[in-house]
Amino acid sequence: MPKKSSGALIEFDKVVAGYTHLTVLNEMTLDARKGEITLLIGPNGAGKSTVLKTLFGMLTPRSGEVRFNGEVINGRTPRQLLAEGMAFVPQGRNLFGSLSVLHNLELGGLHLPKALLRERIAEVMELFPRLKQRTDSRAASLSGGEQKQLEVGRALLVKPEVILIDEPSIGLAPIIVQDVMKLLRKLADSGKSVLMVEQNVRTALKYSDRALALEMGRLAVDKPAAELLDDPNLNRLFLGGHANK
Amino acid sequence: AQVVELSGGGTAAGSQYRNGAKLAINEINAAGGIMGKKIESIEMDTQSQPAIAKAMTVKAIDEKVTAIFGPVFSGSILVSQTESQKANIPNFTGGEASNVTAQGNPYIFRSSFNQSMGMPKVANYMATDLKAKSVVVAYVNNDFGKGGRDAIVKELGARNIKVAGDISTDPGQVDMSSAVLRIKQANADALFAYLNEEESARLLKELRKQGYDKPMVGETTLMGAKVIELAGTAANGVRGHVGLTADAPAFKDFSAKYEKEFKAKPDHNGIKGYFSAYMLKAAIEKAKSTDGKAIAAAMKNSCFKVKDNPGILLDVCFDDKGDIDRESFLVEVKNGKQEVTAMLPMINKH
Amino acid sequence: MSILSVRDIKKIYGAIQAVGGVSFDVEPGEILGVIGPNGSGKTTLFNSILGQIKPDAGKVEFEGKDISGGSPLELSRLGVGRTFQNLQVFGKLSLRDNLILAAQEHTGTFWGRMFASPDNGFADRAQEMLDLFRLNHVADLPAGSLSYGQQKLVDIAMAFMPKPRLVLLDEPCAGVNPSLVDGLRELLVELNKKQGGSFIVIEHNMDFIMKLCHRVVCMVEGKVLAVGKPEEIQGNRAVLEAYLGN
Amino acid sequence: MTDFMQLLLSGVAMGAIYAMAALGFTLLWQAAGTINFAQGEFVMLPAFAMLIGMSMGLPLWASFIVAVALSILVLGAAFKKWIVDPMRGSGVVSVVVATLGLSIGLKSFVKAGYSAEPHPFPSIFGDEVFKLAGVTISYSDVGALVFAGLMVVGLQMFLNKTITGRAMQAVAQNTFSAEALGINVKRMIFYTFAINAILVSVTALLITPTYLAKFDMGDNIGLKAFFAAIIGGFNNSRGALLGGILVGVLENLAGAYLTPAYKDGVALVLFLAVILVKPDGLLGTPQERKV
Amino acid sequence: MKKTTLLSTQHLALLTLALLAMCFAPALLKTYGLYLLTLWLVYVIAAMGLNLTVGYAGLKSLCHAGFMGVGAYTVAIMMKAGISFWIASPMAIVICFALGLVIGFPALRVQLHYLGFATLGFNLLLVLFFRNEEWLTGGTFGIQNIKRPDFFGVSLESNTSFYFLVLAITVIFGVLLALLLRSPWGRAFAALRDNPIRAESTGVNITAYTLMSFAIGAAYAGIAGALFAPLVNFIEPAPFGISNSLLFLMMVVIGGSGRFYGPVLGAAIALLLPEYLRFLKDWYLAVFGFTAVAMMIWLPGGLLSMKEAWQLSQAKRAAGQKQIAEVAAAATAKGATA
Ligand SMILES: Nc1ncnc2c1ncn2[C@@H]1O[C@H](COP(=O)(O)OP(=O)(O)OP(=O)(O)O)[C@@H](O)[C@H]1O
Ligand SMILES: Nc1ncnc2c1ncn2[C@@H]1O[C@H](COP(=O)(O)OP(=O)(O)OP(=O)(O)O)[C@@H](O)[C@H]1O
Ligand SMILES: [Mg+2]
Ligand SMILES: [Mg+2]
Repeated sequence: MPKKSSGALIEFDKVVAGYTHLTVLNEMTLDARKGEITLLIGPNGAGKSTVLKTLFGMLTPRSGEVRFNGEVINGRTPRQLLAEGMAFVPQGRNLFGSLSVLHNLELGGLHLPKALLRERIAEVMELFPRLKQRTDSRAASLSGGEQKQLEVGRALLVKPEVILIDEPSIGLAPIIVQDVMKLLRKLADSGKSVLMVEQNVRTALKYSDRALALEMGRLAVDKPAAELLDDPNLNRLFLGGHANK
Repeated sequence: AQVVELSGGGTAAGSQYRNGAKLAINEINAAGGIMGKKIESIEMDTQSQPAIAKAMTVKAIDEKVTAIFGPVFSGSILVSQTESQKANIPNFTGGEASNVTAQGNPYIFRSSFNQSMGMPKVANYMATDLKAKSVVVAYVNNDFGKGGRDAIVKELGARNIKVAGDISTDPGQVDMSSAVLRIKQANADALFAYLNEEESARLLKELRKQGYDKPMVGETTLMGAKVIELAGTAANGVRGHVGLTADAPAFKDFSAKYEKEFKAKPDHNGIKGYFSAYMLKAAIEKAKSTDGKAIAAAMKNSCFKVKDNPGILLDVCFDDKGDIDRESFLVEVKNGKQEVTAMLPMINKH
Repeated sequence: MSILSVRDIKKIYGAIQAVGGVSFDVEPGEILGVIGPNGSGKTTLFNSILGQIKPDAGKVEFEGKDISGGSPLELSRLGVGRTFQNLQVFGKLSLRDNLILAAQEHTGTFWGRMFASPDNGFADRAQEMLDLFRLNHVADLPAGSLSYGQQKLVDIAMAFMPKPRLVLLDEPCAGVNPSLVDGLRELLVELNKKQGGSFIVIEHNMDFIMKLCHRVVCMVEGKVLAVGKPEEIQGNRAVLEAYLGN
Repeated sequence: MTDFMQLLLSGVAMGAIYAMAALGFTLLWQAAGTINFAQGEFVMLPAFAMLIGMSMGLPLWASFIVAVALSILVLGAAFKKWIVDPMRGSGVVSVVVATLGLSIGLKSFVKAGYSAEPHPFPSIFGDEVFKLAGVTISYSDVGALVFAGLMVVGLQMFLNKTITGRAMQAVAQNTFSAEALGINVKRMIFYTFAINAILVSVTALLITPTYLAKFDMGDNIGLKAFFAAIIGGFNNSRGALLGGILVGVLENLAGAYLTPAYKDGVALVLFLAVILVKPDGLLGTPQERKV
Repeated sequence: MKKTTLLSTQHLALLTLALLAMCFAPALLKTYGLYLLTLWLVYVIAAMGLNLTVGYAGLKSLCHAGFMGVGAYTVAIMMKAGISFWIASPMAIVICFALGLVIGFPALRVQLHYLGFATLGFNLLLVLFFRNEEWLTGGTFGIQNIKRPDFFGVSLESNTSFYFLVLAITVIFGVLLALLLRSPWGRAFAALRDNPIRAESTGVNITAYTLMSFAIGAAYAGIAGALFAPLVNFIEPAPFGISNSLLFLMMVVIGGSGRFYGPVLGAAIALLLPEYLRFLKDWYLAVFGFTAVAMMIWLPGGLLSMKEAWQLSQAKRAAGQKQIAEVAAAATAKGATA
């Protein structure tokens, strides 16, 4: 099996992974580079979220290698990866419902020094004014979009080296989507890396460096984002049928 | 076989009974058994549930036992005695409820007084010794307490003593303050309390706390060793009638042996178990047979003397229903000890 | 007569006025869009109309019948379907069962269903939906194990199973692949044309809303900021500022 | 009137006891999302540990310290490791049944291994009583109330005002995100059970003089404590105190002025009244928004 | 619903075999064994009912022993009054059904442990009623000498004939339950368990189904009680207390809640395992308790989940899936129901 490292930040080398009764990723090979926003797109059920979960140690690959900074990270736990500067914003609901907005944010930055944490929380509140208005409300009482804002804000608190973010635009108003994208862009420009899954493809492509399209657990397209945006076949990529037979 | 409560609500009583019987059986076997044969004993837990008691009884019968000891709880006996009756197997019980022997079962034998026989003695005591004109009755709301309450109320009525209050408590009740309050409010000449040991101890403590100063009278379970241990000084001054007490001279030896063996003081249930085993021995020896019919016949309407059968501890007589008669005691708790103040003779002259 | 008429709905949570007096009508065969910033009260409005929560004030009429205070159950029986912003599927049931379930209570009687055939006659319709949403290959998996987008599609399919006359969709496109978003739009248009079904759609996907809807309501801070044709709303300065950005 | 005050007071003292036991339930619910049907037995075990300690000649306070240490080890660490950890993610009902089995097991274990009989237990406050306006009060009544109050306030502060306390709640509400945020889930769960172990030890120390050390002493405590916890509000520690005292007082009043036969039903009737009017309990926060 | 046939051939064969074995069992057993077998069947009927309420409809009911008590007392009291068992037992079912409707009401307000304790409380009330209303229930003395019924003139007094009566009733009620679960009702119950909010907005009358699941479950307990009374010949409040309600829950969950044969196995474990452990003397209940804990740890989904649990562990090994993904799945499932 070839074990040549391309020098990319994140690499999947013929990774096979999936769930109890189902293999989702079939010898998936892909990579993401430092200082870039890498966009993962594909039909529903193609395995995009599975890629992120595998990367973040929530699924262990059955075969193949996952590398981070050139190091094989198969089998590491989320805690270890967090310590190495990776952060993950999963799809779906991931808040502590009966804790307040402020306390949810605090728990996102448990390991930051107190003063810094306060500063970062203030920054997040600035970015999402809606959260500021609801500082002391229980997270569960927020609207769908407010909850998403809180989740994204919570992950950004620690300014991770690599952020894995699964469909941040779900439920967000267009203005906020723009804000989040701009923020991610700013992070990438400052040398951090972003691996993003999005269905809101046209908007996301505008802010991304590279686009990877998945289809049935395989990498179908790997192109610079700008190129793909102009590709007349863009739509075809989404018609790619079912993830698994 | 011993079919007794080793778990569930009747655990404490059942364990005592079992221990007592075990002690006796070991002694008998050590001394060569009955008519030269060793006794084999099986222990079965009824979980204090009649349905299981029944299962255990039929299991014992399936295994062709000579006699069955227990259960102690009246409800369970009612079920198990129909089975043992069908199989012609003598059944010794520790239960006191009147209805146990009212079924006309020729194979049931008590090891303690029927409540309707013990209560007259208590009532007499309250009427003559205490000269009480009114009595407040506190009882535990289970078959044991309820049966005792019904019996005493009847006896008090017969002696023209007013029942000034009728207070029920729950099995396992922890807080006795409302019960004690009601007792005080009844303002009777004396209190008659008929509860299980644990609850008796709590009641006595609460009576002491609230400064109750009238005579406190009870039966076996109000002044047993366990109650005194649990209630401490609050038990002082309690008096009443007991059928069996580990503190009476006749039981001193037994007490010592029991404590040595089980690291705990025996109570009346322990004595009952011990007595039952020796009683069986006496009956078999009298009948010269291990056949159930013969054993039962040997016991009905007959008396057994301690001088012939030391293990039975006191002279006893059975009537035709299986009710037991023997001497009993008036006792009072003084300085944390039960003292026997008087011996009461058997009710009927046999 | 309008199919749905909403009058002065109010809902207050402590210090927050989630919905502050919203009124509008939906004409038969109309597709109405509802847009607005996060937390502007859109979902709360839906929940108030559908009886999922009890509004503090207001009146709702469906086909001329007062349904204020009605339960979600009654509305469903009357022919009003809905989808949810958050995933709401029957996670342990198979996808097919999810679909059948969504329709089975709409025919026969309560006691009759005790003796009815297991699928109550909806197997074919369920199959139709599975084909339509390209979910055939996962039809017998528990719905809880599907991907986010797939679950979202199940939710939408469920709303259409009993052939409702009015459907309230809460962000149907969120997390759904763009190709299916187009398909969904075509489906809605077709249902609307053929069967005259009416829809109210909450969406943050402007492309979808503007192409699909006959009329759009923009809410801000629990109040209606603007109502009008998609073009009008798109050009409305206030809407641009509060919601769309540029 | 004196009678009434006497009842009220005894009720409050009893209620404080219920509250202490209820506190454990609310803790495990808030911080571990678990319901422990063996909580009564968790109180019984330290009681016996202290009893054994004293029978070996240790003074009460030393036995208490030993009991606390043992509790943390057995009811904290071992319970977490062997029961809670393997059962994470298997649903509340399975955990409930496991703790039911544990309750049967522990009871029978103590019965078979120690004794089936009740044993007296000394009170740290002694047996003395004093009179106030005609009402007899014992020092242990007052002590129980004070301790219960302190424990409730302490726990409430810890859970809501410290970041560790909130992290513990976070773990109970959403283990997945807690893990994704780098919260040390296992440690938080251990804290929860260790605190519970201390709680039950203190409870045992305070209530055993009244309840008596007996293998099945947990039955009664467990049930009443549950009702108390729900009446007060399961997701609020202060609720446990309020609920406990309400149950204690009303039980006493019903026992004295209504019918003692249905005294045990009082907690239940109160409970039903509360959940029908305010399903989250008197002090509980409302449920989360549903859709 | 993929299956078109009612039962697979394999299933049918096993079932026939089991039934045959049950028919020949009395020939091989002594009184004790037969009694235990009959008691087990009675518990199976009750546990099947609870499985409907708890396992299929997801409502945590802890009043089952209480319902069984109502059934038992109904039959006992009516038979004492000279009314035939064949009238008394349908009455027991009807009364329990009605009581189930009443006790189901809190389930419309509260869920999960709240509901569990509301129903536990009802059980407590029922026991207090049995104990205190002596005029009707015999109070703590109970009701004695309950006769076993005749069947068209044939006495079922003997242990064997009564066993066959109970067996026949168990099979009939088992089949009825299976049919119910196959009908749209079965799916509606599952919807109730999975996501009541979604269920209501798809037209599922959650009020009606909640109450029915309670009432039908209670009716099963009622018939179990109606058989229990003549089986033991004696009833008193104790067997209908909360500890037995908890034991019923244990049966359902240990066997496999929401699985048809779960209660059959669960009742066997809860009733027969302690019997087999009796050779341990004083320790047998302790061992039983700890065994139950171990079983739940090993198979949280109940014994019948053994096959799946094994497949799962194999598949998991193959897929290299971690615990945490399970947690994630659980979280999404919870998110979907919350
Ligand atoms: N927890 C799970 N258990 C079992 N199967 C799962 C689980 N999660 C996802 N799957 C399956 O794995 C496949 C890929 O899912 P994944 O979530 O990676 O898709 P996705 O590309 O993120 O889709 P979407 O755009 O809808 O979010 C799907 O077919 C889905 O059914
Ligand atoms: N149960 C509740 N308790 C407290 N506040 C609530 C509750 N439900 C909604 N809110 C508040 O009401 C406001 C409106 O919420 P709603 O969900 O209707 O917004 P929305 O327009 O649907 O937003 P989004 O686009 O983000 O979904 C929000 O600020 C929300 O926090
Ligand atoms: Mg995804
Ligand atoms: Mg919304």
